[in-house]
Amino acid sequence: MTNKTTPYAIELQDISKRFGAVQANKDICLQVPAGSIHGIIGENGAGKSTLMSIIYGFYEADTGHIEVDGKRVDIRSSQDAINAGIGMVHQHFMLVENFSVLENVILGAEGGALLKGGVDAARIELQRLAKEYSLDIDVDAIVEELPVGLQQRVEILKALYRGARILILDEPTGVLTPQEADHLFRILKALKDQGVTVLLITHKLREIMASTDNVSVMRQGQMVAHRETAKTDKEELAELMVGKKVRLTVDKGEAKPSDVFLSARNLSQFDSQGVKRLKNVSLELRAGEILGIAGVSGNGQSELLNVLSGIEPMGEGEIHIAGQVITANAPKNAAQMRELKMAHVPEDRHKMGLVTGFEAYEAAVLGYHNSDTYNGKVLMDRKVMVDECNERMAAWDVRPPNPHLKTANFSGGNQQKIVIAREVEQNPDILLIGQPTRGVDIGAIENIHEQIVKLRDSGKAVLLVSVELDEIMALSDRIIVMFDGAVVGELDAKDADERTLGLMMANAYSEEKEEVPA
Amino acid sequence: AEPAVVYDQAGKFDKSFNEGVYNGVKKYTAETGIQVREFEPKNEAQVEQGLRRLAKRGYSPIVTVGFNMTSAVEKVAKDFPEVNFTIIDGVIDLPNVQSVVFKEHEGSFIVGAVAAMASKTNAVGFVGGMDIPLVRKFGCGYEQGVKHVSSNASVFQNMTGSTGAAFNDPTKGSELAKSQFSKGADVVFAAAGGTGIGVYQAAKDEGKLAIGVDSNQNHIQPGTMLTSMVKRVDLAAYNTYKDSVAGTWAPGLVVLGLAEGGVDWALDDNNASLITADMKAKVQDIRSKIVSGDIKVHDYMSDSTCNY
Amino acid sequence: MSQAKVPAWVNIALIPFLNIMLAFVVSGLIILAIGEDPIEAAGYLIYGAFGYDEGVGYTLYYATNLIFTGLAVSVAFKGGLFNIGGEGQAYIGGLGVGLVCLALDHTMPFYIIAPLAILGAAAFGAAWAYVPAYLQARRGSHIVITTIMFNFIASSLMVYLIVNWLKEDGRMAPNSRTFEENAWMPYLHELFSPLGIDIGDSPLNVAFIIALVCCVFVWGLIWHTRWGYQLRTLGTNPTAAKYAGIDTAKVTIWAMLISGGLAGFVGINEIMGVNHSLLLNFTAGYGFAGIAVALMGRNHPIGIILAAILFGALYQGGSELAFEIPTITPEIVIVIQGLVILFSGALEHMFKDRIEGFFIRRAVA
Amino acid sequence: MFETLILMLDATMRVSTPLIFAALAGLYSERAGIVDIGLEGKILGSAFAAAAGAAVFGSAWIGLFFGIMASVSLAMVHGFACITHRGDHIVSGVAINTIVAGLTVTLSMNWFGMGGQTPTLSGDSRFLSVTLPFADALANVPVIGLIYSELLSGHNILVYLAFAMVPVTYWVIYKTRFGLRLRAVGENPHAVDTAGISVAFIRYRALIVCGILCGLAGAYLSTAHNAGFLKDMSAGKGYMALAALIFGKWRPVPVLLACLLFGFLDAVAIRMQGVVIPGIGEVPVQAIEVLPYVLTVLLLAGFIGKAIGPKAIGRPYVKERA
Ligand SMILES: Nc1ncnc2c1ncn2[C@@H]1O[C@H](COP(=O)(O)OP(=O)(O)OP(=O)(O)O)[C@@H](O)[C@H]1O
Ligand SMILES: Nc1ncnc2c1ncn2[C@@H]1O[C@H](COP(=O)(O)OP(=O)(O)OP(=O)(O)O)[C@@H](O)[C@H]1O
Ligand SMILES: [Mg+2]
Ligand SMILES: [Mg+2]
Repeated sequence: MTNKTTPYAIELQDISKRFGAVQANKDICLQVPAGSIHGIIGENGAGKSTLMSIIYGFYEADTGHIEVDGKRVDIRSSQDAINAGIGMVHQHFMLVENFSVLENVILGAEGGALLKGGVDAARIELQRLAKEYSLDIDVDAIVEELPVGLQQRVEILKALYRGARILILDEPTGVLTPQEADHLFRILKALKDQGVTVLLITHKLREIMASTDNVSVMRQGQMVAHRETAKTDKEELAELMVGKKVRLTVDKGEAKPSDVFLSARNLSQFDSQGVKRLKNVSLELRAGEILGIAGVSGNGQSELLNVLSGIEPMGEGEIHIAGQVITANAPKNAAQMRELKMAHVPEDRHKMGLVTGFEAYEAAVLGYHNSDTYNGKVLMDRKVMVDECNERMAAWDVRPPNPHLKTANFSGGNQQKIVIAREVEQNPDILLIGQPTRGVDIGAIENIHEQIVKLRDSGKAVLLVSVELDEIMALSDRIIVMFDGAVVGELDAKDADERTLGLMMANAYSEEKEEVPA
Repeated sequence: AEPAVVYDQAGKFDKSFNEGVYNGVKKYTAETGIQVREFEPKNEAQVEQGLRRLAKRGYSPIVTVGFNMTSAVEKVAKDFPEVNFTIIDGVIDLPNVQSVVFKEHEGSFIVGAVAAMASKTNAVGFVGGMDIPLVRKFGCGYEQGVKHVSSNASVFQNMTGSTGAAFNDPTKGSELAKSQFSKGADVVFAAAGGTGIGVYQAAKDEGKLAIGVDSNQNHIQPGTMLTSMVKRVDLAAYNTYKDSVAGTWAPGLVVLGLAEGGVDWALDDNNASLITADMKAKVQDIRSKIVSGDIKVHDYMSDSTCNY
Repeated sequence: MSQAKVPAWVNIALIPFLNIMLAFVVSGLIILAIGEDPIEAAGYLIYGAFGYDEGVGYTLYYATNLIFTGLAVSVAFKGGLFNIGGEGQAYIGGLGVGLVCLALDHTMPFYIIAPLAILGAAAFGAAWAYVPAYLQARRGSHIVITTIMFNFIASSLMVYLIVNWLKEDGRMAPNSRTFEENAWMPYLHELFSPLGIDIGDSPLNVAFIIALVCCVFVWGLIWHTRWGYQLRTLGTNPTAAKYAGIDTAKVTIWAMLISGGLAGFVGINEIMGVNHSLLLNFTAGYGFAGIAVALMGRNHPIGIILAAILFGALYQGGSELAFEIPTITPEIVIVIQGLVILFSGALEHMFKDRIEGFFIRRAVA
Repeated sequence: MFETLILMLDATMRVSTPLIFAALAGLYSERAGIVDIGLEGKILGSAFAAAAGAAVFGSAWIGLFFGIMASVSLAMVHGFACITHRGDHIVSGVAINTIVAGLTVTLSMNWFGMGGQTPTLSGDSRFLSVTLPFADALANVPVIGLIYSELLSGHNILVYLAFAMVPVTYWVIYKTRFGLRLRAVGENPHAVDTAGISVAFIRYRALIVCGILCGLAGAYLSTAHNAGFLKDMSAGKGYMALAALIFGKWRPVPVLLACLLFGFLDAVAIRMQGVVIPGIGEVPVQAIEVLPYVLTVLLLAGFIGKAIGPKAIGRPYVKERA
């Protein structure tokens, strides 16, 4: 650390940051050599995002300072960071959804009072960047109509367009397919070769091992360790993060599938514009099995979950469940589906699964609020709700175990536990579960996976939607792959590997199969 | 006891009859040096509250302005029999209340006649403020006056609106006037408080004639104000104070029409050039016929219709 | 989490107090500018609002209207609906009260008229909210516009009905006839005087009690029933509401019906309680003031009661002030009301952040 | 019939003008994420300041300047509350409307002593109508002549300015850097912030533009359409403008159409009064008066569908994750 032959691309000294009573960062020091990929890991709430936001000038540090290329820089706003050559891809994208890609890219770097000149210049520059880093994109597309993977590409292009030499990525792969993630890492590699320094935050140790040069570990606001990636392994990193040993695999016995609990025939669904989003999907879900739905996000999985759970009306087809037939003319809403003992953990806990303004005990009955358990003759029985919430928080190790804390104030992982506990504890016959571990740290993932398997082993049916292939492969007994709203393949989990699934998800499997033998 | 006045919710500067009362109050104070206690309530509850407070503190006589106060004055007057009240535009039968009402239909008849004489197109207009019986009474009298002079004349009648704001919407007043002009009217009578300002302005802008209301408004747009229908509410207030001092104030109903000088048309330097001697003579003739009873002017409020 | 470190009295008492003080300081400057003594003015204002029993009565009488409209705004707001139509709903609610009283006062005793009138107020107010509610729920029409439009429509409708149908013949003012006394809401001072308690002669009547009952009702409804749970879910996260299987259209419509019904109760206070006849414009802007009351009261019944009393005090104290110092016109009192809304409503965070920061730092240190 | 229509459209132009200014003002504010129910107050404040300025200095232009200054100052108060101090936009707007309603009357009583009115304006202290070239010459040409000389010619400069502001606004919003940032800040202020642009600064600038346009609306009322200030003379135009803004889905051209529709309905209502419909008799004034409102509701229910505003509207910007 002392022999400074080449200056570090970025060096942090004694950065501290406090939010109200929470010490988010404490005396953080970090050195990142130029042209390297540096990983940062840590549990939910460890302070990673905060630290990156400080580097990017989004928050101002309380103490400490930052050096870029050996020179001390005063970063008070994102503009200062951009001027210092720092770019950031945020955990939650910072895009204007109803703008075109081009408009998003030039925002803040328009190059003149009128848009015309800047737009034309950007078009040319984006073409160059696209070629150089294989970041192809339709620059005139509206961002909200793009799949997440491409939205992220826009974020990267934004940073590069501003000439970033230091690129920060906060949990970039949370929403990507393995192929997309691989593509991302190839891009990062190319950037690295051009001398760009990359700071990468991720919960996935596999990615750290595969692509970084160095890794730093944060715990409870502090930097607890720095390692050269080549000289460490997943187990050590996991232990450093959580502070105790963790298992990284799922223990799971043979499935014993029996009765068909749910069967869907030719399900179709149309969006408000009348576009067919779900195309003649048929599937069967049996007791005692976990059926995994794999697919790049945006290929109809969300619509499938919404239609099955009764949130969106179906367009065509029928669902058979618990001896009942549900069709477009005889629909059931989400509450009625729950009565048929179907539980649903939605993909997006903030948008759907929770009401962030509610206290935990209230959020813990969402969807079951009409149940007799929680209601007296007229009034809701608060005591029952709080008591039950207390029990569940203990059972599921929700931290802090405070039923009266606002849902918003739990970390993502703990919010997820509240949602899953709510659904699983209803003892459903069928569990629909979407992205169960999105943005959840390693410790919590282990617990969630165990619970899902436990449910299966007790003879229930689980439909799992996830964009994490690792997760699909680790949990599922049978896997269905979706592409463009339709089912493009089904296979036994034993026959699945990452490559096959990845190709099927890109609907390129059959083509390649034909090529390979030739 | 000291005198007082309670205006209605439009406030003492309403460009209309509250302001008229205010002018009477001013005149009295200027002449006698006696201050008159003023109160402007802002809602229904404050009317009664203010009256009570004044009565409790021994103010007398208390002039109250507008029919909206009738029920409040009635209650308070009952509770304070030693205090004298005068209500303008309202009628209360109590031994300590004087009720002053005006024959607005007579004054409106006169200006209607003037309008008909001045009109070259044989079409005239009327813009009322809020659509209430009192305003319809103006319109009805006006129409009769017009028809008296020219039985085949067209009279366009418009009300500005249905809420209190209709007395305070010059923009709409101006548009209503313009629409009447475009239909052929060339004289417009506004009985619409502040809304009238817009009517007079529109007349001025289009080179047409307008007739003012309540006080003499000829000065507002000299040259295009044909005349004004004056309603001497100032006199009612002034007389109450004067008579009170002189000991001649008496309860009961006081009806002020043309004969009593309570309503009239206004003739001054501002409109002298618009009124020919011939017109003046004709108007005076009509005037005396009304006073003598030869011409009967129908009062809209007597039967809520304008059939004459 | 950070909130926990700040003593409760800071948020509940200190900060609102500072905000109101600031509003009064600015008002004082305006009063100084027109050449009057602000201290004397403040004296009249406070004395007028709280200094003697009759003044308190008036303050609470105004507060009664504001509690109704404040609750109305807040119930809709809890469901994510912005009901600007309180004014019109109150107006039509008054029509309901008036019709019941006019129809029954000759034949029925008070204890039959009163509940029917209350029902009438609620039903008419709710009915007036129904169309905007339906259009919002089923057709997606923007409720802000439709409720504004319905205010205008209500006012025209009332004028039409009163002037053409309900006006008492031979009466100059566009009022209905005065109800018989058995259709009057009893004044509180009349109820108290047999008990030997003199609370001053003011328009304060039983409607105030009804308002307090409504507060309890709304509190229970929103925070303790499953319907309230659904409403709050819809208001904070409509997608979650769909996920939970809540019939959002139905909840929306009911929220507006309840909101309109509450606003309609203004008619009880004004028509049955004070004016004893049906007349024009008795709503006098209470529907709009209710928006400020609800927001300043944080959409919580307790907050709404406090905010309503604050505004009631400004109405009553302001009238006293304008009465005692004639150069201070009612318009200046309106300015003062505006300043209070500005400083304790819109600028509530001005001191808040700094003061909270101070206490948090102290707590952490 | 044709002539009546032309005259009605002529009135439509006059009546719509303040609505157009105010609705466009709201468009700048709301596209930047600031709800503005204070349009009403700004119009009223400007109407007073413009009339007062014009009366004192004898020039409509000086009046206009004062009107704009007053309105911009009010917009800045709104900004101070909503942007700097993250206050509730609606409460701030209500506060501003209330303060202005009282203050204009108070000040005009203190300054002019005419009971809340300013002196009547005439000559140079008012914006008078301008006759377009050849208007008189063309007046007798059938159809075209009437359209040109009655409908297009003979308005005051502010009317033309209002209509010109629509394409200008379109251009500013969609074709300039300022417009891009303004739209972005109303949709996702975080995106703007992380792009290194100050959210507050953009919003303040949007409010300044909003203030200027409301200033024009107010000055039009008191120094062009009318000749002087009268208390409460804005008479709900701010609310109607807001309705037009939502009706027009926050886009310049549809907003213009909404304003014209409201203006036209108003003009129709004015001309329909007292009309006797066979079989029904004379239509009550009130029925005609409510026509614009009822039609608005019907149109909203039938044709316009859901109006979805800028995503970040009304929410104070704080640096937190969404
Ligand atoms: N805007 C904020 N306001 C208040 N406190 C905050 C804010 N952002 C973060 N914190 C606090 O800072 C701590 C660190 O949060 P941060 O988001 O940096 O964690 P993280 O390591 O990125 O977690 P994750 O892995 O879940 O993304 C949190 O526990 C939280 O208490
Ligand atoms: N605005 C805030 N105020 C206070 N604490 C916050 C705030 N935002 C986040 N936190 C805290 O930050 C911690 C981490 O939250 P964060 O949202 O980063 O979780 P997460 O695991 O990243 O979830 P997700 O990926 O879904 O955002 C939590 O403990 C939460 O309480
Ligand atoms: Mg994070
Ligand atoms: Mg996270």
